[in-house]
Amino acid sequence: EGQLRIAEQFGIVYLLLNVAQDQKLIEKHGKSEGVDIRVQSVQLSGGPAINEALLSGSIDVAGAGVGPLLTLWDKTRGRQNVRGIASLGNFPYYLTSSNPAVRTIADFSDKDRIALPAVGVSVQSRILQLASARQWGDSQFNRLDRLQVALPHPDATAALIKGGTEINAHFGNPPFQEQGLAGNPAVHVVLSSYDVLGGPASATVLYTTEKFRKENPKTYRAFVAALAEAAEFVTRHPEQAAEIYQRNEGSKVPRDLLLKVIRNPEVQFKIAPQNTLALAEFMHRVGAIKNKPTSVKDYFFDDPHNASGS
Amino acid sequence: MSARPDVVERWSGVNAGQDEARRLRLAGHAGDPAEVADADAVSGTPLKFRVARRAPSRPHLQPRAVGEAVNAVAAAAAAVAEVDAPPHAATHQPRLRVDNVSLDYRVDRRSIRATHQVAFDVMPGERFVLLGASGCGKSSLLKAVGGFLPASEGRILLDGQPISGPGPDRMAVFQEFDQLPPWKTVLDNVAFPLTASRKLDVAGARLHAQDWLARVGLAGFAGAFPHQLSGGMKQRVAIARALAMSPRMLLMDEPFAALDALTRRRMQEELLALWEQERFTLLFVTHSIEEALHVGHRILVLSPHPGRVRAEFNAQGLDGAQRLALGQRIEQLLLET
Amino acid sequence: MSARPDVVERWSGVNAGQDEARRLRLAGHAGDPAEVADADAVSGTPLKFRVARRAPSRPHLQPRAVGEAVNAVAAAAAAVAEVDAPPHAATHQPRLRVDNVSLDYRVDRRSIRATHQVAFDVMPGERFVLLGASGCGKSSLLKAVGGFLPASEGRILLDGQPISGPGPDRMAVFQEFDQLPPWKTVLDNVAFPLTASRKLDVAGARLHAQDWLARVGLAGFAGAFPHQLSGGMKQRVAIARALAMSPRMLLMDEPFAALDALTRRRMQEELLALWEQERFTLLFVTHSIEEALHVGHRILVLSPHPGRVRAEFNAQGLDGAQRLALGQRIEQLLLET
Amino acid sequence: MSLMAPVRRPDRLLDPQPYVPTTAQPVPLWQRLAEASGWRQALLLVLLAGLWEVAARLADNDLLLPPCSAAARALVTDLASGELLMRAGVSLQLLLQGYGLGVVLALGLTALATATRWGRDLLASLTAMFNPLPAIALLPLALLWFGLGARSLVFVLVHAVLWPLALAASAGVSAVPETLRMAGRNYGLTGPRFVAQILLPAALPSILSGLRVAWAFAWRTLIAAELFFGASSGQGGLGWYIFQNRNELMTDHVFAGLALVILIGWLVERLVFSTIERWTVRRWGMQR
Amino acid sequence: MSLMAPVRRPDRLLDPQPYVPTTAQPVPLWQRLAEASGWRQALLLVLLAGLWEVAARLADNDLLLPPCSAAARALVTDLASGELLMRAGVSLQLLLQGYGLGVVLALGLTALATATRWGRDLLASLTAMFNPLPAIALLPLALLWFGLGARSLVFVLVHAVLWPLALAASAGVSAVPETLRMAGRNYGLTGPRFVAQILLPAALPSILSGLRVAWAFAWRTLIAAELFFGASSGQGGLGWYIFQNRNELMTDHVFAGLALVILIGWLVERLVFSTIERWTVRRWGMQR
Ligand SMILES: Nc1ncnc2c1ncn2[C@@H]1O[C@H](COP(=O)(O)OP(=O)(O)OP(=O)(O)O)[C@@H](O)[C@H]1O
Ligand SMILES: Nc1ncnc2c1ncn2[C@@H]1O[C@H](COP(=O)(O)OP(=O)(O)OP(=O)(O)O)[C@@H](O)[C@H]1O
Ligand SMILES: [Mg+2]
Ligand SMILES: [Mg+2]
Repeated sequence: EGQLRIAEQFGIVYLLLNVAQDQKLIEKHGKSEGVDIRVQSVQLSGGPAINEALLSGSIDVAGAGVGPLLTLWDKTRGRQNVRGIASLGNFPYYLTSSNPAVRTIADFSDKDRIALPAVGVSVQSRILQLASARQWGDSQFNRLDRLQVALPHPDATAALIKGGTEINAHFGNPPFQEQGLAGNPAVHVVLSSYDVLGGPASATVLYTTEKFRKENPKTYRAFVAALAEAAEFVTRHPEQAAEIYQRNEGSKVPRDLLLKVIRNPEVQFKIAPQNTLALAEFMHRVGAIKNKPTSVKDYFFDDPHNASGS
Repeated sequence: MSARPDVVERWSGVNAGQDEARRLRLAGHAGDPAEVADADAVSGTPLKFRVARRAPSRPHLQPRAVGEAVNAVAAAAAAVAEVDAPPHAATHQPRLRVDNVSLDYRVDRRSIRATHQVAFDVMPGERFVLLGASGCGKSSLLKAVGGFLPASEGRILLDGQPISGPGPDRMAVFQEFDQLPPWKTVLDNVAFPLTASRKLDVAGARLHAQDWLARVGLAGFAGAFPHQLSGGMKQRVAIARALAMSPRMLLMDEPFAALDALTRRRMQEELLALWEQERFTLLFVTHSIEEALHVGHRILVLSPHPGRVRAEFNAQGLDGAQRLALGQRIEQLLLET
Repeated sequence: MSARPDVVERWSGVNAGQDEARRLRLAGHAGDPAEVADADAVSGTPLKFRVARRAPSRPHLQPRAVGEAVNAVAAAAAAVAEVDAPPHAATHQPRLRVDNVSLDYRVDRRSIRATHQVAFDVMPGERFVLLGASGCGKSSLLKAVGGFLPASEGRILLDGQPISGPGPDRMAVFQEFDQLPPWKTVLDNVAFPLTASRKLDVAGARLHAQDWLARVGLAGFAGAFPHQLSGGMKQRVAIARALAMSPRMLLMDEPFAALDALTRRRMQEELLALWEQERFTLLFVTHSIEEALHVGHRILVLSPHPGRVRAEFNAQGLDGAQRLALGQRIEQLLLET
Repeated sequence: MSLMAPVRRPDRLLDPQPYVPTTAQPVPLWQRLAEASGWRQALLLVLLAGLWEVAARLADNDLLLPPCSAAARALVTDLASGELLMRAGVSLQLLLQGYGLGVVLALGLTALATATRWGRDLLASLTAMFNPLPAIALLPLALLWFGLGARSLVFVLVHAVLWPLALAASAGVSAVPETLRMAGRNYGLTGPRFVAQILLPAALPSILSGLRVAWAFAWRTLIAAELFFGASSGQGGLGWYIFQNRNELMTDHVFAGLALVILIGWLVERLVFSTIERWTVRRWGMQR
Repeated sequence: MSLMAPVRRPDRLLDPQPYVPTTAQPVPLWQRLAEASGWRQALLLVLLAGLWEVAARLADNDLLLPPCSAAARALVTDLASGELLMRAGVSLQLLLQGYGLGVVLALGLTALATATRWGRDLLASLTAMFNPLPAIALLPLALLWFGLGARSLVFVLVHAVLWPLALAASAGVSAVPETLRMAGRNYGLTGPRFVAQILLPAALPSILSGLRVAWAFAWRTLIAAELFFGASSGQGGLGWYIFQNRNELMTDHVFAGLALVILIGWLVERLVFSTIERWTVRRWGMQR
C-alpha cells in the first residue's frame, strides 16, 4: 500500500499514463483515499520483458498490448491470477502497404513482405490471422505468416517510407502508421484492426496480479480513478495532452502529428476494455491460450468500470 | 656396483681438512692461486675488477652477517667436537642425497626416460659438478633437485628430508635465456627474489642487487629490460640473481656457457669467492672439463641418454699433473660410449 | 689506422693456396690432423661416427650435385686464369664487405649503440670468426649481415650489392634456444627451410633432413617436438637445419656453446667437412679462442661495448707454436680493456 | 670456517646401469582416466543442473525460472518431435557460414595488420570503433545492403566474429618472439607465406582463445538477431524458437532452447576446441 | 676445388675507434611523429566518415542511413544541449561498475583455474556453457535476484565481461613459458602470489586483448540491455537515447548516439588500452 511501480512501453498509446503522472492524478486520488502513493514508472521495451518484470515482482502494474495480457492471464490462472485493470483507450492498428496492387489482404503475393513486431505472436499478427481465418476459413488462419517479417516499428516505417528494401507493407501502431502514411503518398491502408475486431477496440491495457489488488485496495482504487480522470482530460484538452507527452517523454515527434493521432476520430480515450473478446476467443481457437475466455470479466478484474467492457 | 677408488687417500679426515683450510686461508678469497694458474694456463693476468669489487661495505647485510658469525662459532664448536669423533660421523649426513633416481617425461602416451637410477651424495659445502653428453639428463636432474620435476623412481633427500617442491633455499640458474621475467628491469630482476622470499626489504634488496650487478659487470644496465640484453648479459643477470640470494644450495645449469673466456673466468672467480664467504652447497652442470676441474670438489660423469652414473671423481686438492691426468681420464670416459 | 701484420708472409698467393690445398687433400675431409691434435690437446681419439656418416649416398641430391660439378669446373677454369693474374685480382671482390657499420637499438627515446664503425671483409669461401666480450655486439653484427637489423651508419655489401633483407642464401644459427618453430617436429624443422626456399621437394627435403639429423646425432628424435629436447639438442637441430641448406653463406652465433666437449668437436668436424664439400662462406661467432683458432681462417677481435674493431688475424696454415702464440695474443687483446 | 670445507671422499667408477628402453610403456589406464577432463566436466555439468533445480525450486516461480527438470522435459519433448533439432540445424548452418566468413576476414585483417603500419592502425581503429557497436546499429545497414533473410544474418554474425578474433589474433601475432620471426624470414618467407607459416601457427594459442570467444558471441548474436531476420516462412532457428516461446510464456521451452544452446556449446568445446588444442598447442608444448 | 681456398690476407691491429656515447641522442621529432599512430588513426577515422557520407548519399534513405553530416549535426546539437553527455555519463558509470566487477571475477576465476585441475575444468565448462548464452537467458535471473535497475544491468554486464576475459587470460596463463614458471616457483612464490607476480604479468598480452574485447562487449551489451531494464524517470543512458530516437524515427540522432559510442570506443582505445600497452608489454619487449 502506498507504492505503485508502473512499467510501460514506449509510445503514444500510453498517453493516459503520461497524463496521470504529469498531473499527479494518482497522488491526488490517493490522498482522497487516505494513502500517500509514491509512483514510480519505468519504460521497458517489449511485452515479454514487461511480463517478466511483473512476474518477478519488480513492478506492480504492467502496461502492454491485449496479447501479452491474454497470454499472461492464461498462464497464471490459478496462480498469480493476472488480470486486466483497465484499458488505455481504443486505437486502430492499420495494415498499410506501398504496393498499389494490394487493396485487400487477398491481394498479397509472394513478392510482398509484411513487417510487424513479432511473427505469429504479436497482436498485429493475431489480428492478421483472424482476418485470414475470416477470409479463407479457420484452417488457413496462418496463410500470410510466411510473408511476415519481424521488424521493429521504426525500421519498418523507415523502410516503407523510403523504399529500398523488400518490405512494402507494415502492420504498425500509432504513431508509426500515421508517419508512414504521411511520409509516402503511395502508402495506403489495407486493413484496420477495427474492421477485424468489430469496431473500436482496446489496444493497450494495464494489468496486475490479484495479490497486488487485494493487498493494495486503496492504491488500486486511486489508480483507476486517476486513469478515468486522465481519459477525460485528454478527450477535453488534446493540445495540452500532446504538450504533456512531448515534455514527459522528451519526445521530438512533431506536435502536429501527435495532435493528428489524438484527434483521430477513430481514437477514443476510455478505460473500459472494448472489443477484446473476439481476439481472446480467436487465440483460444488457434491454441495460443488454453483457457477459454467466456467474457471480458474472465481476464479483467471485476471492477465497476469494467462492467461495460467487451 | 664395481666402485674402484683411483686416488689413494681415502678418508683423509680432519687433518687433511685442516691442511686444506690453511691452504685456503693463505690464498684468501681468491681461492688457490696455483689452481687459477693451471686452470687458466694461457694467462695468469690478475683480474682487475676483483680489487674494485671488495670496496662496497654492504651495510644492509649486517644483521644477517651477525647471524652468520654466530653460526660460524657454532660450526667451529662442532668442528672441535669432531676432532675426537670418528671422521665419518661428521660427514655422514649429506646435504643432498639423490637415491637411485629415475626421471621420466611423458610424451603423448609413452614416457621417455631422461635419467636411469642415478645415485650420488653431495656433502654440505661441497661444489659438485655434473658432466655428461648433450641430452643425457643433466638439466633434468637439476630440475628434479630444484623440485620442479618429480622423480618417477627413487628419492631425493635434502638434509635427510624428501624435497617437497621448489623453494628459495635452492636458487637455480637455468640453461634457457628466457628465465628472466621480461617485465622487470635488470635491477628488479635481481632484487625481486630477495623481497619475494622475504630475505630483505625493498630498499635493502635494491642496494644488494646493485652491488651484485656491479660484480657481474652490468652496473650500467640496471634500468634496462631483459629483452635489451645480449644472451651472455641475460645469463649474467640470472647468475647475479642467484648469487645475490646466497642460498644454502645453488643449482647452476651451464651458467657460463654463453660467456666469453674472460667474462667466464670472472664469473667463476665471483662464484668461488662467494663460496668462500658462504660455503653454500653447489650443484653445477657444465660441459667443459676444464671448468669442472676448476669449479668442482667432486665431478660426477654421466653416460649418454638416458643418463646413468658412470663415475665420480674427487677433484679437490690436486696438483697440476693430477689435474691433467684426471681431465684426460674424464675425457676418455666421455668418449667411451 | 695502424695496421701491423704480425705474420711475415703477406700475399702468399697461389702457391701458398696450393700448398694449403694439398695439405687439406691429404688430411681428407677430416681437416688437418695436426690441427685436430693440438686444438684438442687432450685426446686424439678418432671420432667413430664419421665413418658411418659417409655411408648414405644421398641420391636425392644428385641433380644439384651435377650442377655443382659444373660450377666446380667453371671455378677450376677461373682458378687457372688466376695463376697468371696478380693475386689480388682474384681476391679483390669480397663476398661480404662490412663497411664502417654502426648498429643502434632504439630504447624508449634514446638509441643505444651496439657496434661502432666496424669494418671488415670476408672473402668467398672464407671462414671468418668474430670474437669479443659478452655484449660487444657480435650477435648484432650477425643479425645485420643476415638482414634483420638495419645499419644506422655504413653499408653491408654482399658480392658488392647492398643487402636487402634476409634470405635463405645466408642461413643463420641464432644464439637463442627458441629459434625452432615449436609446431614442427625435429625432422620438419630441418626439412622446412629446404622446401620453403624451394631447394628440394617435400620428399627430398625429408630424406636430406633425416640424413642431417643422423649427422648431428639426433636420428632417434626425428619425430620429437622441440620442447621435448634439451638445450644442446635444440641447438643441434638448428645447426642441422642450417647446414642442410648448404647455403652460400652461413651465419653461426655461438652454435656450439650449449654442447659438451665431445659433441662440440663432432659438430665442428661436421661443419669443416661440409665446408670442404661446399666451400661456403662462414661468419662464426664464438667466445672460445680455441674454437676460433680451430674453425677460422681469419679472426676478428672486437673491443667491448660498443663493439669496435680491435684486430684481425690470419689463422690458417699456422703450426702448433704459431697457433699457441696467436691464441695468447688474442687473449691478451681481450683482457686489455 | 675452514673446517666446513668438504671432506674428500673416494672416487667411484661404475659400469653404467643397463637400461633397456621398454619400447611402449603406456601410461596406465586409471591415470589416463584420472587425467581426462571429460568426466570431471560432465560432473560439473550435472552439479550445475542440480544448482539450477534448487534455485528454481526456491524461487518457486516457474513462469520466470522453471526448474531444470521441467526444462529437461520440454527439451526431450521437442527433441523427440524433431522441432528443436530442425531449428538447431537451421541456426547451426547459418552460424557456420557467418563464423567461417568472419574467421577468414579476421585472419585476413590480421595478416594486413602485420604487414604494414597502416594496416595495424586500420585494425586498431576499426576494432576500437566497430566492436562496441550493438547489433541495432547494423540493422538498417543490413536491411539496405542485404535485405531480409540469411545474408543479413551472416552479416551480423560476421560483425560478431570478426572483431574479437582479429583482436586476439593480432595480439598473438605481435607477441611472436623475435627469434622465431627471424628464423622464418631467414627461410626466405615473406608476405602471406610468412604470415601463414610462421606468424599464425606461432600465435595459435591466442587465435584459439579468440576462436572460442568468437564462437560464443556468434551464438549470442545469432539468437538475438534471429528475431529480426530469421523467421520468414517458419524457417526460424533456435533464436526464433526461444523468442516465440518467450512471447507465449512457455518458459520451460525457452529454457529447453537455452539448454540446447548450452549443450551445443559444451559439445563443441569438448569435440572441437579441446581437441584442436590437444592436437596442436598442447602437443607442441606451446600451452600446458 | 682447392684453389678456392681463401687467400691469406695480412693481419691488422687497430686502436679501436674512439666512441663517446652522446648522452641523450633523442630520436628526431619528425621520426617520432611519423611513427606516432595517432594521426594515422585520426586520418582513418576521417576517411571512414567520408565513406559513410558517400554510402549514405548513394543509398539516399535518410530514415535508414542518414549521412554522416546529418549525424554530426545531431551530435553537436545534443552534445551542446548536454543531453548526450548526461546519457553517456549514466551509461559509462554503469559500464565501469560492471566492467570492474567482471574483470575482478574473471581474474579470480583464472587464478582458480591455474591452481587446480578442477578449477581448470570448471572454467572450461562454465565458459563453454555460459558464454554463448544471450542476455535474454539472464533476464529472468537478473529480475529475480536483482529486480529492475542498475544492479541487474551490472549483472548482465558482468556476464558480458567475465567469460571472454577469463578465456583470454587463462589461455595466456597456460602459454607462460615453463622456464619463467620455474623461476617464479624458485623464488618461493606459491598460490596467489605466484599468480599475481608471475603468471598474470607474463600473460599480460593476452589479458590486454581480453580486456579490449570485454570492453567492447560490455558496450554492446549495455546498449542492448538498457532497453530491457528500461529507463526510470528519464534516467536512461545512451542505449535508451538510441532506442527512443529510433522509435521517433529521428535516425540522425540514432546515429549521433552510435557515433558517440564509436568515439568513446576510439578514445578509450587511444587513451587507455594503447597507453597501457605502450607502457607495459611493448616496453617490456613482450609485444612489438
Ligand atoms: N619437456 C620434455 N619433454 C620430453 N622429453 C624431454 C623434455 N625435456 C627433456 N627431455 C628429454 O630428456 C633428456 C634429457 O634432457 P636434459 O635437458 O636433461 O639434457 P641435458 O643433459 O641438460 O642436455 P644439454 O647438455 O643438451 O642441455 C633428453 O633426451 C630430452 O629429449
Ligand atoms: N633488442 C635490443 N634492444 C636494445 N639493446 C639491445 C638489444 N639487443 C642487444 N642490445 C644491446 O646491444 C649490445 C650488443 O648486443 P649483442 O647481442 O650483439 O651482444 P653479443 O656480442 O652477442 O653478446 P653475447 O656474447 O653476450 O651474446 C648489448 O649492449 C645489448 O645491451
Ligand atoms: Mg641441459
Ligand atoms: Mg650474442
